[in-house]
Amino acid sequence: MPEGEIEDEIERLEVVERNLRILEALLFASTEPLAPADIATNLGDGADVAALLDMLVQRYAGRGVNLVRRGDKWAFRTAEDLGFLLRREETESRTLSRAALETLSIIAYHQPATRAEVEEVRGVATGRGTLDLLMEAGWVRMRGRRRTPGRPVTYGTTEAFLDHFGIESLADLPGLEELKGAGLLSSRLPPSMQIPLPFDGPLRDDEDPLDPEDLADAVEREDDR
Amino acid sequence: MPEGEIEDEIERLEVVERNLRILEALLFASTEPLAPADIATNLGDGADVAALLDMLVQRYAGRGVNLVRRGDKWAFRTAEDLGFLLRREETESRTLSRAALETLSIIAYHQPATRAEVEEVRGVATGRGTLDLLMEAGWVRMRGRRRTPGRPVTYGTTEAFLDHFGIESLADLPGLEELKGAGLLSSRLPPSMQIPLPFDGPLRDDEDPLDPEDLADAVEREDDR
Amino acid sequence: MTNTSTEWFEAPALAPDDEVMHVDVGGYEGPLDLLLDLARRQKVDLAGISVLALAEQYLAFIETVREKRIEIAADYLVMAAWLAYLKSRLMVPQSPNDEEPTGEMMAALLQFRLKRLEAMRRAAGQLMNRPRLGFQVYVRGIPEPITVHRRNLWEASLFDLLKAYATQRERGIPNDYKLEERTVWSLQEAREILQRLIGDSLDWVPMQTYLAQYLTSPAERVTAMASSFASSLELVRQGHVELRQNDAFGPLFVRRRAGDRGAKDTN
Repeated sequence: MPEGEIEDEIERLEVVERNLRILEALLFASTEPLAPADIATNLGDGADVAALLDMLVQRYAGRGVNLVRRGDKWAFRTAEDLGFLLRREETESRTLSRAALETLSIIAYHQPATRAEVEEVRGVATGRGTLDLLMEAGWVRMRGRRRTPGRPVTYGTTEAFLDHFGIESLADLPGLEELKGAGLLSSRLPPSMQIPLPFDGPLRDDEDPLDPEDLADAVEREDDR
Repeated sequence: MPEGEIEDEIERLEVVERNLRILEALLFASTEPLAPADIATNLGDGADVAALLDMLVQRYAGRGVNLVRRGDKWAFRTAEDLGFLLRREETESRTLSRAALETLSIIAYHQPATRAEVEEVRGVATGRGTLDLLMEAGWVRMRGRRRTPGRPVTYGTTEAFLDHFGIESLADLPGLEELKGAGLLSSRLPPSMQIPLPFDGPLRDDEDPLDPEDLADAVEREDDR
Repeated sequence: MTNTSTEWFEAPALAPDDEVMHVDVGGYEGPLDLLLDLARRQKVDLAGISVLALAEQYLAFIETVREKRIEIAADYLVMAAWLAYLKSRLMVPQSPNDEEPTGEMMAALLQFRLKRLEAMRRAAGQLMNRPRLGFQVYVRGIPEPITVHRRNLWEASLFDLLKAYATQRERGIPNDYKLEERTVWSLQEAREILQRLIGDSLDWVPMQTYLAQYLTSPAERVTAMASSFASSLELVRQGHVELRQNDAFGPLFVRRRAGDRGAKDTN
C-alpha cells in the first residue's frame, strides 16, 4: 500500500474511533433509547451511524452491558443473563390483570387492532379502563381510525413496549412464527389463509389518521402521568 | 506449561471474565456509585475486587465512558473530554428589566455601592434576584464589604460591563453636564445635586475584602450557569 | 417473577369435575374463557375435543347457574343460545338446500376461537416471562441527562442605562423643592421704590433711568417695568407725580408734581 493511502486509512480509523466514543457516551448517558437521527447530529459529517452502531453492538456483545435495538432506536441495557444478580429490592411489580395482559398481547400480535377486534378474540367486552391502563403504562397507543363504519380507533404498541419486554422489533414477538403457521393471527376462520402480521409502521391502507380530539385526549393522558 | 496448568489458567481467565461482566452490569445499573464491599457480595468467593476494578478502568480508559473513582466508590461517567455532548447551549436574547437597568446604572455611578445605597437612590427595595441577574449577566460583581456596622457587601461593575456598553473606563460615564446636555436630565435641578465619580480601583479605604464564604457563593453561582 | 415458568394464566381455582356445576360464573373472563376451561378438562388437544360434549357441558353449566337464580351476564346467554344452535346443527343432518353454515363449520369456528384465545394467553405469558426492563434488565442507574443551558444574552444600550440613571436621580429630588422664585414686584413695592427714587425731583426724567439698576437682571426687568408703570399711573391719579410721553413707544418721563409736598406721607 502506498504511504499516502496508509495515512488516509489511519486517519479514517481515528475518525471511526472518535465517533464510536461519542456514540458510546451518548447512549450511556441516556436511559431512553436513542434514534440514529438523534445521534447523527453529534457526529462528524458523513458518519455512517448504522455501521457505527453495528460495530458498537459487536464490541459489547459479550460484555455485562449490551447495546440493543428497540424498534428504530438503540440503548445500552444490562445483559439479560445477569438479571438475577441485579435484582433490586425496590422494584415494585405492577401486576396486570388477566384482562389487561390478554388485551396487551392481542394488540401486540394483531396490531393495528380495534377494541371490537380485541373483544372478538377474548369473547368478552373490554372495559375502557383496561385500554387506559395499558396506555398509561406507555405500552399501547392509539394509532389511527379504521376506515370502516363507525371509524373505530385502532391501537398498536409503543417503543416503550419493545423496551420493556426486550424485543428488537415486532417481528421478534415470542412465538410469532408459530402463531402465524397455525393461522391464529387471523381474525377470520382458518381457511381464509391471508394471515396479517403485527404491523407498527405508519398508517395502513385501512387506517385514517386520528381525529384532533383523539390527540387532545392522548395529550391529556400524557399530562396526567 | 503442563497441560493441567494450562487448563487451570484458562479456567481462571474465564472466572475473571465472568466477574468483569458482572462488575460492568452492577456499576452500570446502580443508582449510586458502588463501594468495593457492595460489589464483593455479588461476585464469586475470593474475587479480587480491587484488581477487577483496575482491569475495568483500563478497559474503559480510552472509551467514551470511563470508570472513575469518587472517594471510595466507583461509577461509570462520560469521558471528560466528551462532556460537551451533554450540554446544550441555547442563547436567548432578552431585554433587561427596568428594575435591573436602574440597579445597574446606580451601581455603575455610585460604585462601590451597597444594596442599601442602591435602594436609597431607587426609593424601592431591590430584590436579591435583580442583583443575582446582573451578576449572572456578568456586569456586576461583589467587590468587598463596607467597613460599617453589618458589613454590607459592596458592588461594582465588571470589565464585561464596560465591554458591553462600549465604555473605555468608568471615568467615561457621562457626568452631570453631559447628561443635561443630552437632555437626559432637566436643567432645573437643585444646585446641590451631584453625580458621583464612579470608583473602580481596588478596595477603597472603607472597604474590606470579601469573606471566604462570599467567594464560595460566587463560585456556586458560576457553576449553576 | 424470578421463576421463568410462571404460569400467568392459571385457570381459576376450580373444584374437581363433578363439582363444576357449583362453580360461580364470576371466576371467568367471559363465556369463551369458561368454554376454554371446560375444554381443558377434556384433557386433550383443543384440536381433538368433542365440540358436542363441550356444548352440552356449557349448556348444563348455564342451566345450573340459572336455577340458582345467579345473575349472569348477557354474553354467557348469547353463547348458550349459539351453542344450542350448534348442537342442533351437529345432531340434525344437513338438508341439501340449507344455506346456513354446517354444524361442522360452526364447530371449527368455535375450535378456532378457543385455540386463538389460548394462543394469545400463552403469548401474554411468554411476554411477561421475558427479561423485562426493571426486572431482569436494567437501564443506566445514574443517567447523565443532557442539560440544556439557557444562556441569556441580556440586551441594554448605554442610552437605556443613562436614561434609567437620570430618571431615577430626578425622581429622587423631593417634590416640595421650590423652583427658582421669580421676583415679582408688587404694586406696593413698586410704588415705594418709585417714590423713593423720584424723591422731590421736579425735572422730567425718563422712568427707565430711575429703574436702571433694577433692569439689569432679565428676570426682574419685565416685572419691574410693569409694576412701576402701574404704580406710576396710580401716583398720577392721586396727584403725586406727572407723566409725559412725547411720542408713541417713546421714553416715559416722570417728575414730582409741583406743590405736592406731602408726597412722603401720602399713605
